[in-house]
Amino acid sequence: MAPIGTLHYLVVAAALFVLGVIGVLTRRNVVIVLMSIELILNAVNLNLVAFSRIWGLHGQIFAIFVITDAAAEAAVGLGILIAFFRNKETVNVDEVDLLKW
Amino acid sequence: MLDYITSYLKSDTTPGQAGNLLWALIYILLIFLGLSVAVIAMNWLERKILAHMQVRLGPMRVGPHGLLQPIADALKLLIKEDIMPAAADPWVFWMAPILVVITAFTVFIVVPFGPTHAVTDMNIGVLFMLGVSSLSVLGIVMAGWASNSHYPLMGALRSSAQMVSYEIAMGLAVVSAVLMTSLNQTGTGTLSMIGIVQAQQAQHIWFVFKFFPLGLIAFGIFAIAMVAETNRAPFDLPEAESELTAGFHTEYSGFRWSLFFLAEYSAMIAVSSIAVTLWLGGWMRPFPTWLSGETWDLVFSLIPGLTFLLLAAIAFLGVIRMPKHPYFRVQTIGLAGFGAVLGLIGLILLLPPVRDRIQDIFWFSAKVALSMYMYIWYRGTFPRYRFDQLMRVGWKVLLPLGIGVLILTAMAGVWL
Amino acid sequence: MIDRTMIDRTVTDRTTTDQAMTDRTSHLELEQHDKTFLDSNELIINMGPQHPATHGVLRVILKLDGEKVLGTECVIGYLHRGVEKIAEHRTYSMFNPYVDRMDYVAAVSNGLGYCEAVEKLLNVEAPPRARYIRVILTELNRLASHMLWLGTHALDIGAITPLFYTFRDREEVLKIFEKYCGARLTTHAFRIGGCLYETYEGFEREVKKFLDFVTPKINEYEELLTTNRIWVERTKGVGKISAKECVALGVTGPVLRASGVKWDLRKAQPYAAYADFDFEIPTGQNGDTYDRYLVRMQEMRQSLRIIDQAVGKIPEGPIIAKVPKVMKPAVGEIYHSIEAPKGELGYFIVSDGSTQPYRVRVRPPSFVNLQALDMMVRGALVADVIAVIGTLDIVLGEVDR
Amino acid sequence: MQPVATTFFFYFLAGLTVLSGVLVITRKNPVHSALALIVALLGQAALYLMLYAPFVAGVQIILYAGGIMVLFLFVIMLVNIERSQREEQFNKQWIEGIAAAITLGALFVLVFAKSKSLFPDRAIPMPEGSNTQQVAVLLYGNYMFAFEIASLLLLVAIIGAVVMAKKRI
Repeated sequence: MAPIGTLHYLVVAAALFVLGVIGVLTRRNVVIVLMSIELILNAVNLNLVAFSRIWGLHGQIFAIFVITDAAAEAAVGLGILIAFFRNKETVNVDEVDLLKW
Repeated sequence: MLDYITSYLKSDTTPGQAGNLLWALIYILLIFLGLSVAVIAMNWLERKILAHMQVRLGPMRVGPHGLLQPIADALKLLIKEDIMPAAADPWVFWMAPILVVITAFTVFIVVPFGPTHAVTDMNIGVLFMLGVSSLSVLGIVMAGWASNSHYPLMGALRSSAQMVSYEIAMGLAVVSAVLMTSLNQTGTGTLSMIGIVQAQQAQHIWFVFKFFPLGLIAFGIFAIAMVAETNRAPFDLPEAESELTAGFHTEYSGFRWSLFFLAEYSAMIAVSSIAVTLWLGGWMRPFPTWLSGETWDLVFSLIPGLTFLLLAAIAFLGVIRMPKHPYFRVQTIGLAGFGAVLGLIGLILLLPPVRDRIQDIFWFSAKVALSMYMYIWYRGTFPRYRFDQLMRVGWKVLLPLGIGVLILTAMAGVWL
Repeated sequence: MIDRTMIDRTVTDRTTTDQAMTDRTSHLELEQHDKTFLDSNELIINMGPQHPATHGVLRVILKLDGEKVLGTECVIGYLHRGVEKIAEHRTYSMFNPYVDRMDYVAAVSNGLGYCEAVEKLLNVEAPPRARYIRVILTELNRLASHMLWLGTHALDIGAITPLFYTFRDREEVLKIFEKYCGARLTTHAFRIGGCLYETYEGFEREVKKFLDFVTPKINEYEELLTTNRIWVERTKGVGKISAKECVALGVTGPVLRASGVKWDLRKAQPYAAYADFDFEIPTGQNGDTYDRYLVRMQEMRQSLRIIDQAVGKIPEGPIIAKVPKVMKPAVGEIYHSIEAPKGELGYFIVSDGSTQPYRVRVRPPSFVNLQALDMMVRGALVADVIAVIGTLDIVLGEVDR
Repeated sequence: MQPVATTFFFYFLAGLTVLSGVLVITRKNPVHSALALIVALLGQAALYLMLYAPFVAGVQIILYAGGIMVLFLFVIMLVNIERSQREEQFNKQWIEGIAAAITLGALFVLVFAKSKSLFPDRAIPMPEGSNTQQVAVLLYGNYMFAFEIASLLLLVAIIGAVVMAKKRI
């Protein structure tokens, strides 16, 4: 087997990214859609860290910022989810069809 | 092959850093065994100490002074029927205790029992310990949810909120200790557990006393937060017996329940080891600079052996006070044997070659044991907090205090 | 024969609650339980009948919003033995042991109330010596009951140690009971007309010794709890009930006194020999759990004071009055109540002239006090429910009878 | 430190991560999805360790697995999952979704195949022992401004979450 290089990690990241996109596009449950977004963010992170093996530490710094961003996104996203669930008693994205209720 | 085994003995790093898998495995095995024995001993000690605080005797029937009680309990739990609620989620129900145990044991990879007595030394040691121990909340949440029952669910919700809240205060206290590792503008700090103790060694001070009273306050914050993090009294709301029957492990029984028990005690030992490493000088003996010199070194190196001899003496005192009735003969012999084993260990620890090697481990364990005694003491003394009060303590007292201490420590580090 | 409607009316008159209370104590709407946590009327939890903190077999249905209590409903009767019905088929003296089984932690008080009620019905009076012995034993029993309350209440709030301290000291009371009448818990200490047993040799000395023993112990409990920060935080402002609400609900005993009403039947309508003794009625102001705790601690001290006064001057004389072997009270009814450790314990006995009572109705303090639970815990947290159940000091044997 | 059995560990962890990713988007029960996601995140943390990025790995464990995922599980427990489980799990645009994903994947493969020169198989020496210190120097040096902005972002997120989730403010 070939020694493990950057390309290997990039392929894993690409696979995760594609899985995340499929999840976002096809699932109805908001919670799982949010989790798919986390998957996408993680794929990006893996890319960044893999590249930081070549170009220096800046990729890792960026990955840390992405994790921060993911935390913020999860908090707000889940807050919206709770507000949504309280009003409509559903967690399906395709029933979010009103801007105001 | 022989070279591979012996080569590590000459090196002065941890097996993980030396890349010696064999010795790393041996260390892991030793820690696992030691931890299991510690948990068993803790079980007995907690019941005995608590009992004596509460004017009763505690276990007295199984073995002399109930010494075999934990073993009997473990056997009972192992052969008990393993009940799973019909509506439970079997997979998650199964995984929860295993996850909790794994996280509780994994943290011990980086715990430094001595300058070289750790499985490995990580660059991110403290971060690793906090991170992995924070994973145990997942196990608790899983257990509460998978039981599909109201009381466990409430316990799980309480515990997730509680542990996430106290982790923040805990983290702030840890960061202020890590700041202390970089001294006088020149040195860079470290997150490595061994590095932190070495920094205390180099600065000739335990971090509790550094920048007095900043170190003490940070240690106090950590000492409170760690009790909350391990769900022990007075913060034992997730398993509050009088409110939620047993909280998240209400539906667990037998072997799986004993896994939770094991995890709780090893988590207690784990957070105590973090506290000892960060603030109480890790493996260093008391007063390394004040009472320095050959003589004091000798005196302090004799203490481990003498401690065991003292325990043996207590055991023999128990033998003498045992009723002289044929009914108690087996118990008397058992206690005498136990005392003899303790005495033998004490004598072995007094031998010069053993004495020097074992000292670090002894002082580390002694400090952890002190912290464990505090746990038991809290449990015997305090009533339980209510949930809103718990949150108030976490967010309105410990968090601002932690931020203040952190800022002041940073200032002190720069200017002092 | 007596008109039954008259009896029913009398009974219902005493238990009618204030009209203003009814809307606050309305029943839960238990139908909508498929909703989730996030909506306001949400989680329904059964606390009990098998629960470590409901003092036996009380079942409280809690309606929760997260941790907040929206309402409660007590389901009682798991320990119902039909004591009042049994009375209708026993003679007056045969029924005496049964009352011990109601409030089993204060059996002596129960017996005292019943014996005095029947004595009133028979128009006999217990001799002074018997009345002094009754006072001493009843006050000892009040101590034992309060100690048990303190231990379990502290245990509910999470302090496990006081339980063992109080049980250690309660044991001394039980030893005195055992020596006096052979039983520890359900003592059946008194008989109609006085006492059956003369005090044993050294009774007074042992009671004195007990007083010296227990006074520092009560200080010890107070040391452990009264200024304990967590204890104060857990109890202050929890389960508040005002004097007006207490009166409206018929709540009596330490709960009433803690909300500021100076009402103690020992003073208000002295029975036994209480008129001879000098003691105070401790009261609180806020009517919260902490005040109830303080009031009960003070009551323990006052009990010690009463015992101390009584034990020195037990008069000589007979211990039982002349009571016919076959008791046939005249047709009529009587209500007699005493201050039991938990509140007003009343016996309403209707006689139709035969050897057996026509009807016995007990007014158990725990049962009436339990009514206040829902009012006291609305809007509080789950942990407060536990604290309030503890502070009401209920005994399920008495609630369910 | 000499890496041990790198190839095996890489394939093991990569397989675990991708498999968990598949489970995340296919499970009916959101709790199972969340647990699978935790496994994926932990696998990724291990991959970071293999890439000599221990600090990122630690942050990944402590923040993602210990923080964000607990939040997810908390919310899943709060909302009624039993009913949503009985409903249709996938919406009707799964064909479009898969198509888009396949296109994206093909794009990635194309990029990787065409531009191998962009990522030469070299690795700058990165001493694991001082990774944290180097990250710290960069984070509080070059990226100071970004760091402060991130703190502002978190503040906004906290307020936003409270505003969204609280019944009455």
